[in-house]
Amino acid sequence: MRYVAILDGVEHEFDVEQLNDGNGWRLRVGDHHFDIDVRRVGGASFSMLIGTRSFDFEVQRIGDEIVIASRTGIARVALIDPRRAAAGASIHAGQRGRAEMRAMMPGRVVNVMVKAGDAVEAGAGVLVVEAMKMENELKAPKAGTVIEVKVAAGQTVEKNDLLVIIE
Amino acid sequence: MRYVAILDGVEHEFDVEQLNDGNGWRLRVGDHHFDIDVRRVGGASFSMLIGTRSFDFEVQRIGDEIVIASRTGIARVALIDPRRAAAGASIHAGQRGRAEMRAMMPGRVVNVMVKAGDAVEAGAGVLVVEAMKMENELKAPKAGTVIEVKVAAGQTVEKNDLLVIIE
Amino acid sequence: MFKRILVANRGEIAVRVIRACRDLGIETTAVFSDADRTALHVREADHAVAVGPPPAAESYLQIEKIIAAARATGAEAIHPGYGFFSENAGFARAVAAAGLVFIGPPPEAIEAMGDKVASRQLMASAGVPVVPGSPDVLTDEAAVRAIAREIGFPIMLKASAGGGGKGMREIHREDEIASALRAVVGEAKSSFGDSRFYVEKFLRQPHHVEVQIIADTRGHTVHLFERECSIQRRHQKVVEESPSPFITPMLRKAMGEVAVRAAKAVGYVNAGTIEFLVDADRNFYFLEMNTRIQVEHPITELVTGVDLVKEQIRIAAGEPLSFTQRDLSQRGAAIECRIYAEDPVNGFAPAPGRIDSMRIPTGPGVRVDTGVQSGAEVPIYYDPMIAKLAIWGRDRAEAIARTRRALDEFAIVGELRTNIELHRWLMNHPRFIAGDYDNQFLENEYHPAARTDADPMRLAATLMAAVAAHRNHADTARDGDRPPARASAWKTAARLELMRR
Amino acid sequence: MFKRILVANRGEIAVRVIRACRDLGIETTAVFSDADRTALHVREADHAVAVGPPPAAESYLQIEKIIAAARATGAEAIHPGYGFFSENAGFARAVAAAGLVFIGPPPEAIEAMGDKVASRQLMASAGVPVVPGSPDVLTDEAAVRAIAREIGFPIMLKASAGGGGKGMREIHREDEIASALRAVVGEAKSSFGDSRFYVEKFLRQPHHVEVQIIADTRGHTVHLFERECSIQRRHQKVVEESPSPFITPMLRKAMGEVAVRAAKAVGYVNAGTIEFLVDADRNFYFLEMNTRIQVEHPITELVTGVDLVKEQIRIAAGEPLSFTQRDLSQRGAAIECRIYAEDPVNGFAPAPGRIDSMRIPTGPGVRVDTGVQSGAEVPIYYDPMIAKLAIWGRDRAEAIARTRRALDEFAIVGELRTNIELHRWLMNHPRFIAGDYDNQFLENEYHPAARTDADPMRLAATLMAAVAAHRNHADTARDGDRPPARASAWKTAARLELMRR
Repeated sequence: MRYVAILDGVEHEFDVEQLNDGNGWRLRVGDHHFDIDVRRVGGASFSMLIGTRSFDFEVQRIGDEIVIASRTGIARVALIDPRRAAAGASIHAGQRGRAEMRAMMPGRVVNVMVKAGDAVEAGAGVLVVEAMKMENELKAPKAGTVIEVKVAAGQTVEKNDLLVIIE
Repeated sequence: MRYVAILDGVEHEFDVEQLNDGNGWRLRVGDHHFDIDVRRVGGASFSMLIGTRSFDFEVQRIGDEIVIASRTGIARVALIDPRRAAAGASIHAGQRGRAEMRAMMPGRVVNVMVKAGDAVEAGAGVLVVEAMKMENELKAPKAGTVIEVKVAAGQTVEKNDLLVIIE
Repeated sequence: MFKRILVANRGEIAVRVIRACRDLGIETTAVFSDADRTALHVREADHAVAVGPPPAAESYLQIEKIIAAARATGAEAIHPGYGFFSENAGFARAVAAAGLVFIGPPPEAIEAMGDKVASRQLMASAGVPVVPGSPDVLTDEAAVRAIAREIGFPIMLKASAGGGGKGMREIHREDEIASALRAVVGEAKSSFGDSRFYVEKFLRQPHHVEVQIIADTRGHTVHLFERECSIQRRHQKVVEESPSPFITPMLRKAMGEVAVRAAKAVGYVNAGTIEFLVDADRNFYFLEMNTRIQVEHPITELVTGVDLVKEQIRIAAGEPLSFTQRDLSQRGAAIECRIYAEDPVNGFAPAPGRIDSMRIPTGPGVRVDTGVQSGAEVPIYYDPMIAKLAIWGRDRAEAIARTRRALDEFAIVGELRTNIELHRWLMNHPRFIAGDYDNQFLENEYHPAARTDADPMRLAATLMAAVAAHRNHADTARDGDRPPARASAWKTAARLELMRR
Repeated sequence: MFKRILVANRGEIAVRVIRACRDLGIETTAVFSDADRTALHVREADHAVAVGPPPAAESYLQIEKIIAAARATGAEAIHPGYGFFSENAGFARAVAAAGLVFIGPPPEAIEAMGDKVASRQLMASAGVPVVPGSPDVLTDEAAVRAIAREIGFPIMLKASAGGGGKGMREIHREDEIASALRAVVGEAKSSFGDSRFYVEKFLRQPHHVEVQIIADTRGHTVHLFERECSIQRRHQKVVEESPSPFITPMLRKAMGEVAVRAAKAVGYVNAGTIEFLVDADRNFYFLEMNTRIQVEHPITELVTGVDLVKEQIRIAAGEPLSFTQRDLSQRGAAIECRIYAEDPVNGFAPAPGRIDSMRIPTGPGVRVDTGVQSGAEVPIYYDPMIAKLAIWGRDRAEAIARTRRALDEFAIVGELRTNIELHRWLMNHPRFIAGDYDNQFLENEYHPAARTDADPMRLAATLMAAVAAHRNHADTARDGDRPPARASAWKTAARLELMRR
């Protein structure tokens, strides 16, 4: 099966094929191929050998990403089935010029400094959210007009909740 | 539901009823009752509060037993449904006087010192099994006659494999 | 000695105190909010009592509920940990009034050091050097302007009741005063219930060095040397080490003696920390005293061999210190990395959530203190620190190497994000390795870089994702809705060959 | 310094060596049998090479395969760990012949000390006291009888190539000689490929005390004090501690000096251990030299602060020792508990199998070295030791208390059984606490007792089982086929009240 993986904003395209013994996989990238051996150790732990190179991973699906923890850090990989990707490529086209400010973490809105119709400069303070005992001021990502304020002071928000729309 | 639990060879009989919130349970033993709160923490870990007493358990089903690891040690509990227990109570009656020697661990049979028809004394060496680099001599649990020898020297055995029958 | 102690805290410090109690043969009572029913401190304690809804103000900060929990479970003493009630004289008095023992300093010492302005005045009169600033608390913006004009920018605006990096802002220009004041007053009110503030001269690029002291009820006060705490972001410590690579033996001795003098000046009993700012010329100034056990106490334990929490409990039970100043020495070097549930790449924003799996490093020189485990939920209501990695080495170079190794073994996977990569970056930074840093280092130097995809481990991780997806019948492939990506770096075959090396 | 090292071992010692390499910035190659594909040492290494089927003789003991693996992955040196090839002079020579470095002593020193009879002779001539026994190897049962009549029963029958508790039996009566001889010859042949044997006088209730030595290629040889290893069962060490509570400062000095003399007598280089028997009058006798790193090296690391495995690698790279005798001292006390996959209740029979979940203790003073994790399978082919718990305390009492605490936190659940309860029993035994034990202690004192069901934790565990069964729709209840049980102890309501305390 062909995959396109996005890691750190870079696309990698390759074919993956499971070999007969169940643990072996063949990976093809252009003219190159690698034989890899993958074993589940228990829970979310996997051991992978590529030739003699040994890799130890904790693998978890988090939202749209596959999160892989290894000795040198955490990689967040998004996988795309290229046959479907073409169809969905322009979903965001209609949102050009529109900025949605979303909560980066769960917390409580402490202060809202703008209302619908206000003009804001890029970088201007828009609202203050308290999370884990720290107040964080969220700033306008671009200059524009506030289209809608979705929250009020005192309100609790979840991660990714829409807070303010600027256009 | 009523349970009979066997812990360290002692029977405990009690009723367990799940309360409405899903985490609470009511335990009745004779005229006494305890309200307990049980939460799964993740994997095989559970936290239990009985009143203010806090217990932390790792719970695993191993064979016929439920194995519970706690701070003061590992408890192996066998549960019996009393309605069925009565029917099964005499299963072993026909085996009185017969001793089955089984492998306590996986290993390799190094030496067999008896053959069918031999008379053995209690405590006499019957066979030698090597496991994890140590040779272990298995001794006759009772005096009697060797009915059958199920293994030969050099053979690999799994845990609980039947080795020798003495009657 | 006590038979049972209530631990009025949560997270790693509650677990740490429970361990000290167990070492002493003392039983423990944990308290927990509804968000912490299955937290590690509840599971490790012998008893546990629910004290209210998730917000700390409604549970962990309810004096009556905590004292009632102690009474209900027969606890004779209360250890406050750090944060929460640890520097609250009112709580200490309420504990005593209930006939229980507060494991910490006398309420008078908490009060004397808790008010940052009063303590500055007290320390100055005891001959302890202090940073120039407002002689008294200020009440309005105008007063801040006035003192700023007098001592000059930059200044630090600080909550009088503050501590632990909360309720403080640095101000570089007059037009920043208004918003800084609003933030400080807000945080001070919500965190400490006291909105007073004052101003200090902001020293440029100083070192933050603190001295651990401990005193018993028999009049013995000793110090346990220094901790270097200059690796900070937003005035929160991130990495500490002991000994400080910046401090000379002479300076160490002088600071230790001043710290003991400062503690004696307030009739201090139990464990405490005198925080100093040390400027580039190695002048040192009293900053504040923390009248409690510190987050970073393990590195002092590693180099001195003393169990500070056990010693706290012994002192509270009326026992004398189990050592004298002469018994103490620093052996080797220790480093602590605070693991926060936060996203360094995203402005250090808190990033709490579920921990699906957590692998804790072990082996030579490695100590981990944590309040979480696989399956735990890091709640949004409390401090984002989830673990402390404390490493000992025969010398600083060995400690750094072991810290690197332990960070590599530390795997935390789940909804949350952590700052482990920040620590990896730091342990490989030439200036940190050389011991050449001040308290601006992290903010000036740390720019989360885009990872190079030439790292074979990350290429392999990408393959792992594909195999994992394939194992799950390819149902993890997502379609559309993706940010624009650069073209494949793998088309350069040379990079792939990295994996064969 | 080396760029990459092959670790010719498995389990916790392979992981330990990999950690030392990582601390030194050296890459590693692991080797693995088919039974160890997902073992921790494979996962922690940078490279890993399959070397054959599960039996060690077909994989880990294949000289050509190991050397080929080193060549294939560009490793420049080989660390043998303990067991396997660690005391095999032929392997050391083959490594050198392949142009690689063997991280261990010269083959001549291995040979001189590997033959127990020759080493006794050598030590005696160097002025090191030895236990009375046969002056040479014996070849038949008659010779054993003859020497036994000369020195008197009891005697120890030992494989000449033996070590690590394998290939030895004690003999108390003449009619035990035949079966003991069969067992020793069998084990010696299968474990060492050398069936020669000899006899020593069996000292009654001696202490097993060993001295760690280390020597570089520049002629420096130092000792790192003693380890008390008398807690044994079937001649296998179970618990070790340093310092020994039995050894006086004068005796420590004398044994250290003799150990250095013994090492110099064989031109020893790298880490090694001189094992002594010490009788009740504190006379000490050379028992054998282990020409490798020992299982119990962590407790020496904890009290001296030296990383012995790193030092081994440095020495093999030609570097001088990083310390002198004068730099070394013992600080505090350390205890190691060996966690075996075995069943102490069932005659210490090996009890390998799958580990479903494993929680490793952490916190102050706790070090864990292990080669397994949750999900791992403990194979039947190798040593049953799965982990080592090494604890440091400021004094012996603190070390014992912390060991107790860490054992309480150590949870290993699965098919396998472990001896953790044996360690708990030991750490609470008045004679162990008093330091009053010899090498017969465990076998004389340990009788796995029926647990009292008055332990509230065990009552609660029973409830937990019922709740777990109920959660799974009661499908875990079994019927019939049960051993006869005593009547319920719970009918005594007073016992239930224990849970309310």
